[in-house]
Amino acid sequence: MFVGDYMTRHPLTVTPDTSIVEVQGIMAENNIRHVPVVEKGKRLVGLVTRQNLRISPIELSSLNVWEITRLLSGLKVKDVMVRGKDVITATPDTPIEEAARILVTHRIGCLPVLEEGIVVGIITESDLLTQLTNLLGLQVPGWRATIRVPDRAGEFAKITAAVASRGWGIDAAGSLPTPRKPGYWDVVIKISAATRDELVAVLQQIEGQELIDIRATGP
Amino acid sequence: MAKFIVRRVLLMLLTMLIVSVTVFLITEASPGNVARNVLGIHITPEQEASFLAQTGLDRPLFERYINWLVGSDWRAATRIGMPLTRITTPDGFQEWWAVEPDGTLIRWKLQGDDLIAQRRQPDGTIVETKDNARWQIRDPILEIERLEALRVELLANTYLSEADRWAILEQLERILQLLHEKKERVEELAVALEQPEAALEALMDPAALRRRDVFEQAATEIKEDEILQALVVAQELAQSPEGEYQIAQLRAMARRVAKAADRIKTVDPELAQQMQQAASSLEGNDPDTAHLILNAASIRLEGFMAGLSALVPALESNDYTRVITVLQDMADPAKTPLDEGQQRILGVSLKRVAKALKAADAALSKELGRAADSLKGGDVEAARQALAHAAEMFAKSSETIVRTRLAGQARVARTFWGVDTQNHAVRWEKGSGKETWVFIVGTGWKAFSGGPVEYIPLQKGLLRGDPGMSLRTGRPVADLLFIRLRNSLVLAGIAFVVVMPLSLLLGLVAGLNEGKLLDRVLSISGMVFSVTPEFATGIFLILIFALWLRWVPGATVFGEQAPWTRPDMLILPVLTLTLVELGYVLRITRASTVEVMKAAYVRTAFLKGLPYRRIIFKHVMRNALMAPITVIMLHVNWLLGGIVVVEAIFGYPGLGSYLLASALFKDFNAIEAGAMILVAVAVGTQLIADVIYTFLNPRIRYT
Amino acid sequence: MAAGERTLLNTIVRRPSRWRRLWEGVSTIGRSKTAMAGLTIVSFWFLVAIFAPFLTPYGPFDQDYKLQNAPPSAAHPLGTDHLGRDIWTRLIYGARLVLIMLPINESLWLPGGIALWGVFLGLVTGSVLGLLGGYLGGWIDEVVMRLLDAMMAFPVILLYMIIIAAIGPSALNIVMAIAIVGTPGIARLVRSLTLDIRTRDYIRAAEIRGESVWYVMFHEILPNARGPLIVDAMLRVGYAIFAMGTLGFLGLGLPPPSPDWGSMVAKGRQYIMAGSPWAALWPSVAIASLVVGLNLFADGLREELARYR
Amino acid sequence: MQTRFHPLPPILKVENLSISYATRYGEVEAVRQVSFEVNRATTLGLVGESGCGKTTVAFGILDFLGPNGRIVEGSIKFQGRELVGRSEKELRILRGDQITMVYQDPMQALNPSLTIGEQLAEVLIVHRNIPHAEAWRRSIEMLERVYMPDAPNVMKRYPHQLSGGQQQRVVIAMALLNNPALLIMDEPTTALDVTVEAAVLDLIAELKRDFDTGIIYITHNLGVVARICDQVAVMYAGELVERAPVKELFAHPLHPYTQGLMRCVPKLGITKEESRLYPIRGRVPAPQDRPWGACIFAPRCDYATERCRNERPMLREIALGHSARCFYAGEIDPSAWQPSKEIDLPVVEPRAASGYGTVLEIENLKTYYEQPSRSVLSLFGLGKKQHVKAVDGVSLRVPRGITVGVVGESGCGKSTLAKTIIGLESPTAGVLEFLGFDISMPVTRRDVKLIQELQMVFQNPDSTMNPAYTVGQQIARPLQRFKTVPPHQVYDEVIRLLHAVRLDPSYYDRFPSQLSGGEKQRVGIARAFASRPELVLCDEPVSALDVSVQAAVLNLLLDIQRRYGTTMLFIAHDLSVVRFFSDFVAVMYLGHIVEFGSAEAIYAPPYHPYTEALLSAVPIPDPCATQKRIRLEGNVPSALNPPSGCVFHTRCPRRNLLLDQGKVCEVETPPQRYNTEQHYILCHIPLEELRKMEPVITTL
Repeated sequence: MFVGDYMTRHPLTVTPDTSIVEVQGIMAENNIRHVPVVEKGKRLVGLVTRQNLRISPIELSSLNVWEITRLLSGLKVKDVMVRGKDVITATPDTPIEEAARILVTHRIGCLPVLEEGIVVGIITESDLLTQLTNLLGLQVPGWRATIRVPDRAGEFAKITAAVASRGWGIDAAGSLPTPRKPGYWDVVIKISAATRDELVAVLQQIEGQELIDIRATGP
Repeated sequence: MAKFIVRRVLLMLLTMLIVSVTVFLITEASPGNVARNVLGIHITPEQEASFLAQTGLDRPLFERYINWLVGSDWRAATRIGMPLTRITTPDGFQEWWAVEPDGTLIRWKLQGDDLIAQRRQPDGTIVETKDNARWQIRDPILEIERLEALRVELLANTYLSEADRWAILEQLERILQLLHEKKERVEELAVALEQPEAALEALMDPAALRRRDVFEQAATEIKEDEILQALVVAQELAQSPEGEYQIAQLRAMARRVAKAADRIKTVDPELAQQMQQAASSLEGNDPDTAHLILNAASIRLEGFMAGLSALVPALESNDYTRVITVLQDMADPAKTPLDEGQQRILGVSLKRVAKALKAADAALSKELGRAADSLKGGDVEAARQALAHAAEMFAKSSETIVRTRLAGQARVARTFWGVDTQNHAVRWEKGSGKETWVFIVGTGWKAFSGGPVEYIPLQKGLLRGDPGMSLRTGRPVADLLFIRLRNSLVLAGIAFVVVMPLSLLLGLVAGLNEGKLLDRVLSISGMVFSVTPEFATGIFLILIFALWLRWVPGATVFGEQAPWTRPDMLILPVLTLTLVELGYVLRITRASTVEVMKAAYVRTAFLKGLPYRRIIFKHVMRNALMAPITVIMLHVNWLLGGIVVVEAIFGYPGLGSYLLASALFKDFNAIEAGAMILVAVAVGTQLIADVIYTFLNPRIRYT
Repeated sequence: MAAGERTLLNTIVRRPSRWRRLWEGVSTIGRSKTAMAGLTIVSFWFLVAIFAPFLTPYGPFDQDYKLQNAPPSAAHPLGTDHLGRDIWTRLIYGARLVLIMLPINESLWLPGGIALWGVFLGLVTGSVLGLLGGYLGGWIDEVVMRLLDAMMAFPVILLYMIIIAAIGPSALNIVMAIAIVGTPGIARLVRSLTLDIRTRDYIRAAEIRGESVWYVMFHEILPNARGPLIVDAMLRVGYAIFAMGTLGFLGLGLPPPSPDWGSMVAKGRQYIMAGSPWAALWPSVAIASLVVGLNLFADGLREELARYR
Repeated sequence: MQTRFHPLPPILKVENLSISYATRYGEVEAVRQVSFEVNRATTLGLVGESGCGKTTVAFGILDFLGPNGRIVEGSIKFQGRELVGRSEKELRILRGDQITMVYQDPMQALNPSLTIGEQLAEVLIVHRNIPHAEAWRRSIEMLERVYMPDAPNVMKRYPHQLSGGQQQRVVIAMALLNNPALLIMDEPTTALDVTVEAAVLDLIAELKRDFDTGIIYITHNLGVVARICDQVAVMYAGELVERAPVKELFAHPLHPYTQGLMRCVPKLGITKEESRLYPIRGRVPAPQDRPWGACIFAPRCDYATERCRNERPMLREIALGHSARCFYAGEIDPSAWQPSKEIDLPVVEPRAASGYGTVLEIENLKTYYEQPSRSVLSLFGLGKKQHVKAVDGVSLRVPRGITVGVVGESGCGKSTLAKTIIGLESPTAGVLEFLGFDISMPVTRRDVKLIQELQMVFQNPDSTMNPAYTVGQQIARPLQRFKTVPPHQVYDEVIRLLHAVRLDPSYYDRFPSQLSGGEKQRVGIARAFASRPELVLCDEPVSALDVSVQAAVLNLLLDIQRRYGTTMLFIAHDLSVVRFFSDFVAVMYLGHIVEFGSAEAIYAPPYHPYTEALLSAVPIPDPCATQKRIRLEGNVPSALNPPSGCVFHTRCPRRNLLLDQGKVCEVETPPQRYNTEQHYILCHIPLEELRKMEPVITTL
């Protein structure tokens, strides 16, 4: 689970000399919010986001409409972008959770992915959230079961053993410490090969664990 | 690669062999006669035959080719029975010598009836000794045949008195008898023959021999006659290829022509004026104009002068029958029609002849004098009668000469193979009475009764580094050839250095701009330059730069100097050569570039997003230049052709003009050597081109 | 309806007839400015050559001793040479020798000039050699190629010089020399074309019909080598004129007093520095223009043909 | 590919693209209002016959149309940004970096005088500005990525030192070096052998997955489309006539042209008795002859109405993601289609190879070529002589009246075999008898009667006819030469033959340059049959033709063969065509026939391992069919120095079926194992083992 596997390859890029009007158009048309700025050789020199393009009304209020037009048409990406050294980047071998941490801690929406200084992709909040859904198996139809287990070694193995004994496979799995209940973890598994009743029967039999929720999810 | 080069070198040798044979065959097919070219048009058949023998040209083709290729000295050495060697004297001449068993260098010459041996001492001096012991009696059977024939001639001869006839015949019979008896024992025969031959000696008249000398002297004097000289000069010029003179030669010729003009001023002022004009042309380094004028003059002179000039060799050779014929021809109005001016000139000339002959034959001289006077007085009829009379008289007075000659012939011939002083292996023969003509440097042609009768010209052969003698100059071909080659290489080299980068660049530029105006201008002007013959380009350039703008000289005159001493004279020749080649290479480069630009891999390069310059320099150029570079090398042949023409236009003393002159002269040793050099250059450059090509084109390198 | 479609299809498929193709060929030439310029020059010389006697009051050998090396005037539009002969007259009679008549001896002449005959004979021998070498291959090819290599290795001018010096400068001999010198180049061209054409399937088809070697060479291969050969021949006529001029200039051309252009230049050259350049200039211009014209024509033709291939 | 919430915009969006060229007929539109999209990690197949403007579209995307071409209208949006009207400089930055291309003929596309390494590295150096050593290293990595053996060494070689398959790998590596967003492939496998093609197609599929690259794949081969494309766009005469996902297209072709194309292609596994090929009548109109304001396909369409001829249909979506440019799309039922009377269909009945006697008898035939040695010694006739063993011990018996197909990769000796039989090459050894007469001599020394009985149809339509003569003259020549008919009847006979090959008598006076490829091939057939031969060799007669023409020519050949009762030897590399056309099939490898049998027997187990590999490589025009994936390694070994024992052992994927892991194959020549009387396999593996193999192709 590295950035390289989940990033968007061939991201749309612009050059520092692109006019911001054009960038705005590109963003709107392709419904994206972040565009890496590259120079010759796909080397990253900056990043433009929708925020960068927003011009505060105060700045404009003193200008008449012609001056605004001229100002806007003259503005280039390099005038508004986040400069290269300020752009936080990832590499294809960054783990995705690390990427997510960076996004969260810096409160930013995307990470350009660089390989030897060359932009090879971009990973955004939505890419990561997509992977969260994949992690928990939203993209496959089947049964999503939430099981609360004690924080002890070997508890997860019990679940897998129970499932495996019936010849089913776990399509996706994830676990988090139970919120507001220390000492327990909530495990989410996704199974598609069983019927609801079979699954409930098996999971309920596991000692010391509690089946909290079971529901059908899918795309 | 090794295989490739070995193969090409073998092919090159094969090609050169084929070419040398071809040139030999072509020159052999030539109807023109080298002897006439060398000796002038008035030579006698005997002189011609002798010349051909001395130069080895009478030999069969195959033998000549072998001589040329691998030399003739080894064949000559077996005849002579001694090894032969070639040395170079301190003053630069090459001499052939036979080597005696003790290592002494030896060669021979004939002085009167004596064989003289020259021995070269270690310090280079030459010691002469009589060496008559080497004479051998020729095959008696052949001698019998010859003497039988002589007997028939003796009986038929009408110029001899009966007494003389019988005296000679008597001795002849005795000699024949001795020959019949002792033909098996040659040594004895020599002793036995002494007596009858001594008797024949008595029949020979020393005075007659002396008169012979006077005749020759007279001939020499007549030859110095300016009018005749004017004719000779004119004919020399008419025959020699144009643009082939050193300045010194031109000056000397101008003096001769001027002198001749001066001499005939009183006789034929119009003609004198023309010749004066010719002389000034010669002074002004314009032999061609002079040639034209003299040609006209010689036509004017020719009618009767032909007879007069025929008189010279006839007198020279003591050929009384021919002297008679010439005189009779002059007397015959049908054979020598004369207009008024010509009568006057002939009168003056005959006077001169009469004066020259006075010492030798007073009566004859007087009669000729009378003819001259009559001509002066305008009485052509009387003159003709006098001439006819002179012919008659001359016939009578030649009896002693005839007797002396026949007595000389009635002896048994001796023979000897050796090396002469003219670098031939020679078989001398004395006593057969046969006259042989020998060309002696500084003297000219001389007839000898008894002398060399068979020649093997000595040469080492091309394969051993000896291209032979030039017939035109009488010097070894190699001497001049390499100087001329150097001059041509200078010219071609400069042109090449100018042409190559420029034309490749322009061609590339034109090709990259295919279809645009720049391309049109470049390729059409390139085409115009490349297809306009060099001489036309040269003429245009001379008109513009030499005549109109007067920036540079319109001709090159180097004399013996190296061409780079006068760079201003090189400008026009180089420019002419450059323009022609430039257009050609430009066109090839353009075509090749256009083709490469259409190649799929150039499309690939564009679609790889490479910058234009990188595409041109990395992808296009190497592939586009592959064709032109090899084609240029193949084009060296054309370049050589251009050089010949350019050298002819500007009178540049290069290999091309040398070859042209040699070709016109049929100086085939020079042609062969030149052809070999040119072919070696052409094939050699092709080989280089192929090697370059393999390095440019990796496909060939690895397959 | 089906029939209607057929005709529609036929109109699409219908291609021009033979005449139409010829006309297209001619109009192709017309499209090329280069070719037209060349054609104009060449036609000019052909026309003056054909109508030479009607275009001048003089004969080519008429001399006027009073007017030597005269500059252009009304009587002599291009001036006179050193013997007082009219240069224009000699030029147009010279064009006859080049283009329309080949004198065999004093009374007999063949139609077609020296240059044309030379190239034609070269074409015949070159084609035969090239076809033999290219089609039969093997040792025949090897022999032919070695022979041609040797001839090609011979500097052209030297070959001319030796041939003419050897067989003497007459019109027929110059034709021979041009043919001999041209042969290797033509043979190589034909050979390379043959090598290409002989890989085609229709040659296979003829071979498996058991056709004779001669049939394949002359009926199957040669007609398809026509196009490049014609263009090449045109260029070669240019080179032949070039060569004729050069030979004349070097004193190896037609014996005087023939109005040979090259010899005219050679004679006229002697009077350039004396201030009368006309006798050298005009024949130079004539040769240059005719050769350039032929090349322009051939080039334009080749380009137009290549463009729509 | 992982799934996403938000669908990403397409990499390339082409809308209403029209491209025209300036020609002698004026401005001619080669591509007219083409629209399509290419998504990430998907392959769009651009299909159509030659001359339909596929390549023009490809070059149009890169605006590389040459001096006389230009984009008339339309938009090309690459990653949301308009490409039309961009400056050359901006395009240059995109080319080779974001958009790359792979070409049909890799040999031509690589610069012959630069090493592979230089050509690869410069892409990186120019677009990435990195040092040479670094670029070199990355190029090697990329070569390894495309499974190029011995990559570091390949970098130092020149293009001509690589085989065709390797060259194509280099070109693909070059295209992928900069990790492009869009890859355009213009018939990248057309020039390759079927086995190499299969490997390259596998590679392309893998790379698409790994690089998330959008691919435009241009081809005329429906089998290739079925194998690797996700989306298909069908082009006809410069227009896009149908667009659909691949399975949808093959299952429900909507446009009559697409339907017609599918009917033209022989299906592997179906014999001529079971199936028919229905050619589309007419031919693709030249760009200058295309009608405006009408359906462009109307002249060739069986469903065309007055409306089609007067109004131009627009591309409209019929089903989800499935569009067609036809007024009646969706209404036409392909299964109800009936061939129109204008198409000639041969009557085919099954035939057995017995009873009629033998026409051609080949026994242990060997044809070797001498190869000059490279050493200096060879100049003097010394040195060891080497032989190319093009045909090395072939035995074959061709019974009267049937068709024997010969298949194999290029270089397997099938053409040499044909040349030897026809007499263009002399056999080195062996027996060659035709109608009982010895014909092991060159054609020139054969009896004219025998020559007449043995004729040939050639591959390349452009060179099959002599451009200097008219059609009539060329057909008449064999008639005159063999005196098939009296001289005064030659003209009538030529007309009769023209009729036989479905050509109008007006063709008599036409020159080859006025004919299309299919028409030339028809004339070639008429010429071959003019002498009424007993045996006709067909050397790849349809491989250079478009599918619809191919179908027509195949039908014609079948028809003529039936009428004249001619025996045929049919040489081809396309297994489906051979299967369709032949009664018996011989599979050749390196000068040997490794398997021989009736067509049905060859295409079902037991297989020779080579046959099996060939079959698994054939692209099948059916995206739902499954095919075993057997790939041969390496290249065909040189015939100069063929492997010992079984010639196939160096590449045999089945050697492990033997107990000793195939040691015996390296030493001993394999035995002929007879499956049935008329089916043998040349292999060490026992027939029982071979019979256990599963069929290569299973159709759902």
